[in-house]
Amino acid sequence: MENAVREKAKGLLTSGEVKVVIGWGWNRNGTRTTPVFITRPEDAGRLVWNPLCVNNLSVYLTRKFKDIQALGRPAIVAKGCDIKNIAVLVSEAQVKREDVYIIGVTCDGVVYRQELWKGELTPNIMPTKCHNCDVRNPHIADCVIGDRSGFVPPEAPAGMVFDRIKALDAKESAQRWEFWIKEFSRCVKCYACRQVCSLCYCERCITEKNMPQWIETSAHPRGNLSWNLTRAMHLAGRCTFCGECERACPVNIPLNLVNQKLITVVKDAFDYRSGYDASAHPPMIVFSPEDKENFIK
Amino acid sequence: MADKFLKRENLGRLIDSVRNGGARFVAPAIDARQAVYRAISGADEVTWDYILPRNSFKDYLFPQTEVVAEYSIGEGGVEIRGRELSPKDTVVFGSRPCEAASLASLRSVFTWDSVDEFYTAREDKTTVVTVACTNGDEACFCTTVGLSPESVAGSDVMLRETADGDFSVTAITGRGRGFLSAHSAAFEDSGSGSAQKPLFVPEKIEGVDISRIKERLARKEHYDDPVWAGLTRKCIGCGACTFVCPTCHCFDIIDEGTAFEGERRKNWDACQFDSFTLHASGHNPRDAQFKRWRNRFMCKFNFYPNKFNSRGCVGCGRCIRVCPVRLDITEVMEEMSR
Amino acid sequence: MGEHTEHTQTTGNSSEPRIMAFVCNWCTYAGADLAGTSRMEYRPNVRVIKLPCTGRIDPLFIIKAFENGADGVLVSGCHPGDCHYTTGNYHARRRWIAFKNLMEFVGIDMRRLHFSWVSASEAIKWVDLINNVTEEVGKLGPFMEYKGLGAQAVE
Amino acid sequence: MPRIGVFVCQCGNNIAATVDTKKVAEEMGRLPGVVYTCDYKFMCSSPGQEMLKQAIKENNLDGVIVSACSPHMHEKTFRKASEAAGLNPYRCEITNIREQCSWVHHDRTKAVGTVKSMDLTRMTIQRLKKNRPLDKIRIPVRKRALVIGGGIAGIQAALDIAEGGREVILVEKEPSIGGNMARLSETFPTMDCSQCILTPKMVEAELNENIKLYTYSEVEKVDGYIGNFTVRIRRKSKYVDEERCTGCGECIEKCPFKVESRFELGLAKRKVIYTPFPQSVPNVPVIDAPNCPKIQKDRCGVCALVCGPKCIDFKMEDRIETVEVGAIVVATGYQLMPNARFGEYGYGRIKDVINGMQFERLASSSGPTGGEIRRPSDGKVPDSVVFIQCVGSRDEKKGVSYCSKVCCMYTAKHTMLYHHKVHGGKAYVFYMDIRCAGKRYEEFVRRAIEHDGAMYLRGRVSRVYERDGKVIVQGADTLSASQVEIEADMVVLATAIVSRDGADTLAQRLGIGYDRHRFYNEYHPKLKPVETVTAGIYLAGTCIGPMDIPESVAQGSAAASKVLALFSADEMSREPITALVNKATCNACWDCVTACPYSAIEKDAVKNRQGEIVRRLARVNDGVCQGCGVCVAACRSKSIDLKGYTDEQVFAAINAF
Repeated sequence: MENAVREKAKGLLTSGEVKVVIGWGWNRNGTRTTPVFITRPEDAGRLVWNPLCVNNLSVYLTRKFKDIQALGRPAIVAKGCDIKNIAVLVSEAQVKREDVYIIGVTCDGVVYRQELWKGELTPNIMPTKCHNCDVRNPHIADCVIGDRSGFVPPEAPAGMVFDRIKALDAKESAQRWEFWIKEFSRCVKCYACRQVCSLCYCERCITEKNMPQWIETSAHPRGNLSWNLTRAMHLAGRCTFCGECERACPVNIPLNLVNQKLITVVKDAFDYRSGYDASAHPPMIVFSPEDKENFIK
Repeated sequence: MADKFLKRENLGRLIDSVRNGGARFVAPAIDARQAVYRAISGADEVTWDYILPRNSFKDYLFPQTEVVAEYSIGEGGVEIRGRELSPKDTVVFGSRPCEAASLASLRSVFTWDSVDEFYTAREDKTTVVTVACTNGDEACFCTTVGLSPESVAGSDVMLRETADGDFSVTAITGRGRGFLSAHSAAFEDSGSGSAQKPLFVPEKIEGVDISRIKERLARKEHYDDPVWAGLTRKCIGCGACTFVCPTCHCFDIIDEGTAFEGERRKNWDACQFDSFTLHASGHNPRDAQFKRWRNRFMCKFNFYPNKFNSRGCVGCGRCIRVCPVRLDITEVMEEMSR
Repeated sequence: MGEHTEHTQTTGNSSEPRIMAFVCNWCTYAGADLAGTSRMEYRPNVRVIKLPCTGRIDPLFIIKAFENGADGVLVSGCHPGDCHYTTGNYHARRRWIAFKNLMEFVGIDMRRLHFSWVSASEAIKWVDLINNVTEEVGKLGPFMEYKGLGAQAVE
Repeated sequence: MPRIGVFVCQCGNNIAATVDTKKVAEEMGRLPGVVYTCDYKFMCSSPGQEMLKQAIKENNLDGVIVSACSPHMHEKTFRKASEAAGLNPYRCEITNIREQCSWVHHDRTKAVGTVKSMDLTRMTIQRLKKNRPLDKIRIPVRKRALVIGGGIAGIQAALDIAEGGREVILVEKEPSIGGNMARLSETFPTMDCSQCILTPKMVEAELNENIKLYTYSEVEKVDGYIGNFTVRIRRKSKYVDEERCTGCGECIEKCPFKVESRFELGLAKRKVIYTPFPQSVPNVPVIDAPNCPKIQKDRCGVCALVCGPKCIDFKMEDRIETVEVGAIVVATGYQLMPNARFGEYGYGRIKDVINGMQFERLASSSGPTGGEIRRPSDGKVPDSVVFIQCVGSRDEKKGVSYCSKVCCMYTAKHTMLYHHKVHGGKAYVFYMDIRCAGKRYEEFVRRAIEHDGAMYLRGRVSRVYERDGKVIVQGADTLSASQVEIEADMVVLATAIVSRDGADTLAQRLGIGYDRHRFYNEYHPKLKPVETVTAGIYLAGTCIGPMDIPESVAQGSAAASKVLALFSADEMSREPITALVNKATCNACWDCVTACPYSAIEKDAVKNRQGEIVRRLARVNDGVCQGCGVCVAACRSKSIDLKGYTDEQVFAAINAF
C-alpha cells in the first residue's frame, strides 16, 4: 500500500498534474512520521503510510501556507478523517475542490500519539475518533489506495471522549467549572491547537486583533478561558473531531471533550455533521425558523 | 568527590527544611500525565520518572505572565505605579544539566544593556539543584552542542544517583555550599558506598558541526538559501517550541484592564507567531513561516553566541518532543553543517 | 402593576448583583422604554447595551461582560419571526443554542446567563424578567469564580 | 485626548425627581476626556439645544453626550443640533436615563437613580470615544420603475407612476394584461361589470407613453439595490411581430386547431394562435408553440398565409432584455387552490362541480356561454345550485389556515347573479361564518338572502355525489341541528386563494421574504404594508395575501406613491449604519455572504496590474445593507464591522461597566 502511494505520487509528479505531493515521511531516525513535501518524482520513495501517520495534513492547504501554495497544484495523501477537513475547506471557499488532488488512503486507525507506538496498533492506543470512524474508506478523493475496510462503526458512538463527556455532564456545574478552570489554567497560549487546525485558517486570528482586544493575550486563567471558549465557538458546526488540537497541545488540555460536546449539540439541534458534504453551508451561518430550544424565555 | 549524600527517603526532610526557611521548593511533579516543575509541599508529590519536565524552570525566573506595573486613569490623567518585586527564595530541585546551562544565556540577554530586575532579582534568589541524567530519549542532544550529563554550568548543587537509589551530592557554587550547610540535617556525610548509576549520554550527532553552523550563519547569503524553506515549511507556526525552550526569552508588554484602571503585563511572546515583527503598516520582513523559523535558528546559533557570547541551544530536545509536526532542530543543524 | 414593584430595592448597595443586558434596538429596547413610559417599577441592577439586532451579538460580548465583573448577563431581542431585519434573531438563536451548551459544559451556572424574547409591547415581561433575573443572580451572590480568574496567575 | 461634553437633562422633574442630575454631571466631569458638563431643565427645548450648540463651539467639543430620554425620542434632535454646531452628528450619543432609569426606579432619595445614571452615562462616554464621524450614504436613483404583474394592482401602480411622470416597465407573463380580474363577471358590491371597469384601465396602460408593456415575459434575475436594480427579463417568443400586427384576428379565425383555454379554465376551447380573451391588451395574438403543428412538425402554417402584414415568424426566439430600474413593484397576484385535493366535494370527478372562478366565466357575458348559466356536463340551465364556502380556507388540515377573505362576498354575488339569470332557480349556500366587513358589504349579503332568496345553511358539507343526473349534496345544518340533503344541478366551490406557483422562486430572485403560504412579507404589516425588507422593492395586491379589488387598487396606488417619493430626488440618503469589510484580514470564507438577510454582501476580488486575482474578499453594498450586524457576529476573524455599532464601541461600553 505504501508503494502504491509512492507510485501514485511519482506518476502525478512526472505527468506534471501536480507540483507537490503533501504526505508523511520518516524523521531521521525512522521513529516518527513527519509531514513531507515531495516535489520531484525521484523523491516519492520518501512517502510512508502506517499507523503513525497521525498528522492531518489538510492544514497545509490553507492560505496560511503561502510558500507551499507557491509550489503549485498540490496532491495530498489523506485519511478519511483528514478529508473531512478538506470538505469543510471547500465548503468555506478556502480551497477549490479541483485545485487539489486527493490521494485517499484506506485506514484501519492510527495511534493517538506517536509516543504510544510499540510496533503494533492496538485499540487502546487508538483515539476515540478511530473507534467510531465511518470514513475508513475515504468518502471524497481523486483516487483511493488500499483495500476496502469492512469496519462498521458502533451505532452509538463509544470511546473515552464520550465517556468523559457523559461523566462531566452528570456533574454539578460547579464541579465542571472547577474541572475546566484547572484544565485551562495549564494553557500556555502557544496556540498549537489553532495552528495545527486546518479550520483555524484565519490569517489574522481574533486573538491578534487588538482594537479591541477581545481575548486577553495573557496566559492567566481568565485569558485562557476566553480563548478556549472562543476557539470552541469558532469551531462549532465545523470541527470534524480530527483531534489534532488535543494531540498538539503541549500541556494535555482535553480539547476533544469540548469539540465533541459541540459536535453532539450541533448534531442534535441542527442535524448537521461536518465534513461529509463539501457543498453544504456550515450550520452556524444559516438557520431554520424551526430551530428548537427550551431556554430562551 | 561528593560533599554529601542524600537518601531518597530524606527528600521530605529537605523539602520541609527549605520550606520552613521560607523558601519555595520547585520540583518535577506529575500534572495531566506529564512531569512538570511545580512548587510542591511534600516529597510524595515529587516524581522521579522523567527525562525532563514539560516546562523549563525559566517559568520561575521569567514567568509566562507577570504584572510589571499598574495604572489608573482619572481626573488627573494617567497614573502608573510600578510593581515592587520581592521574589521568594526558590530551590529548583531535579533540574537537568542541560537546562541549568541556560541560566547564563538568559542572564546575558536580560542584562546586556539595561538590567531587567524582574529576571535578575529572581535568579539571585534561586538555587539550582541538578540531578545528572540517568535516562534520556532520542530527542536528547546535549553532547552535540558541547554539554553532557556531567556539565555543571548553572547548577549550584549537583546530584548523582547511586545504584541503590540514593544520591551523592556535590556543591558547585558558593550558593550551593550555603544550601548544603543550611539544610545539613537532610544530608548524610557518608553514603552507602554503592556505585553511581551509569549516566545517559546521548550519542553525538555525527553530521553536526557547531562551528561550521556558526560560520555558515555569519555569511549573509544563507538567507536566500532554499534549504530553509525546504526543511521548515512544515512548521505550523505555533509557539510550543519557544515556550518550552529554556533559552527563549521573547516577551511582549500589554495593558489589561478596564477603561479606568488596569495592569501592565509582561507576557511571553514567540518568534514563531505570524504577528512577530509585523509592522503597523502591514509589512512583515519575516512574512513566511520558514523565515521566522530561520530567525529562531539564527537566535540560537548566531545571535546568542555573537552578541552575548553565550549558548543559544543547550540540547535539551524539548522543542523536538513538543513539536506537533516533529520538526527536528538537529536535522536542520545537520543540514546547516554542510 | 403592584406585583412588579414588590422586589424593588431602594439602595445603590454595592453588594447588589450587577447585570449586563444586551438587547436589540427594535423590540426589547423599545419594550424597556414602554415600561418606562408606563412608569412600571423594577429592580435597578441592569445596565443595558443597545445593539441593532440580536444577530449582532457576539458570544465574546457575554464573555467580556463576565470578565468585567458582571454577576449575570441577559440577552434579549425580538420574538422569532418578528425580527426587524427579518432573520437576525434566527441567526442569534442558533448561536445561543451552541453557546449556551458550551457555557453549561464548562460549568457556568445557567442562572447567571439568561436569554429572552421581549417585544416592544411586552413592558410587563421586561419588568418581570429583570426582577426575576436580579432575584436569581442575587441569590447566587457575586460571581467570584469568574472574578477570581485574573489573580490566579503563576508567580 | 478627546474633548467631550456631557449634558444631563432634568426633563423638568421627570428625571430630576429620582436622579441627582447635578451630581451626575459633576461626577462625569472627573472622567478622562470629559471637559464640559452641565445639567439643565429641558435639553430638548430651544434654549437647551442652543446651550448645547454654544457649548460645542465655546469649548471646542469633539463629542457630546446627552443623558436624557430614550434615543428613540430625541437622538435625531440632538444629532441635528450637534451638526448645526459643526460636529459630526454621529459624535453625539444619548444616554437613556429617563425611560430606563428615572421612570422605572422610584427611589425618592435619588440614590438608585443617580448611581445607575452615572453608570449608564459613563458607559456611553467610553463608547463615544470610539465613535467615528460618519457621513450619510448617498445613492443615485434611476428614475424608472418595474412593475411585475399586470393584474389590477400592477396596472394601477404602473398608471400612477406613469401619471407621476416616470417611466414604467410593466411585465406580465400572460399574453395580455388584466390578470384574474379580467375573468370576473360582475364585481361586488356594486355589481359593475368587471370588464367594463377594467378594460379602460388596460387600454390606458397600453396608450400611456411612460408605460412599456412587456407581456408574455418573465423576470429571470434581479441584481443591485434600491435606486439601481438591474433586471433580466425573458421576453418569450410570441411568433408574432408585435410592432406590425394590426390585431385583425384573421389568423385566429383561420387556425384549424383548437385546445383547451386556460383563460376559460377548461370551460371552452381556443385556437392555437390566440389572444386569451377578446379585449386583450395588447391585442396581439401569440402562438401556443407546444400545440402548434407548424412549429412542432412543420405542418400547416395557415396563419402565416392569411396574415396581411406578414408578421408571423415561426423561427422567432425568446429574447433576453436587461433593464435598469430604480424601484420594483411586485404585484404577481394569486391563484385558486387546486380543488383536486377535495375529493369529498367531487371536484374533477363530477363535471358539474366547479369552482368560483369557473362560475364567474359562466356568468360573464364574454364567457363560454355568453353569460347564460349552463352546467358544464350537458349545458342544462341548473334549477338549483349549491355553493360551498371555505373550501380549503380555514382548514389547517387539508387546506390553509387563513380566511380567503373574498369568498363570502363573491358567493353572495354568485347567488344574486344566478337568481337574476335563472328565475326560479334555487341557490343554497353552505357557510361557516359570513365575513362581510367592508363598506356596503353587509347590506350586499343581506340583499342576496332577503331579496334574491339565497338559502344560507350554516354547516359543512360531508359528501357530494352524482345520482340520476343530479349532484347530491349531503351536509349539516347546525342551526336547525339537522342533516340536509340537497339535489342540485350544479355545485360551486369557493376554493381558497393561494399564492401563485413559483412565488417563492421569484421572492428568492428579488431577495424578499415570504411566509409559509408563500405570500410575500410586508416590511411591517401595519405601518409599512407595501414595503418589503429589501429597500426599493414594493408590494401590491394579492401576492401579499387574499384581498378584494378595492384593496388591491389602493395598494397599487400606495406602492406607486412610495416609488414616486423615492424618485422625487436625484439621490437618496441613508443612515450610514452599514457593515464594512477589513480588506487586509478578510478570509473570503463567504460566511457573511451566506448569513446576510439582505444579500448585501458580495464576493469581490483584488486584482493586480495584470488583472489577475490576487486575493478574494467580501464587499458590502452600502445601498443594500440595513445595518443589522449579523455578518459581524458571524465573522470569526472579525474582519467585518458595523459602523455605529463597532466592536470597539461595544467593547468600550462593556469595559466601562
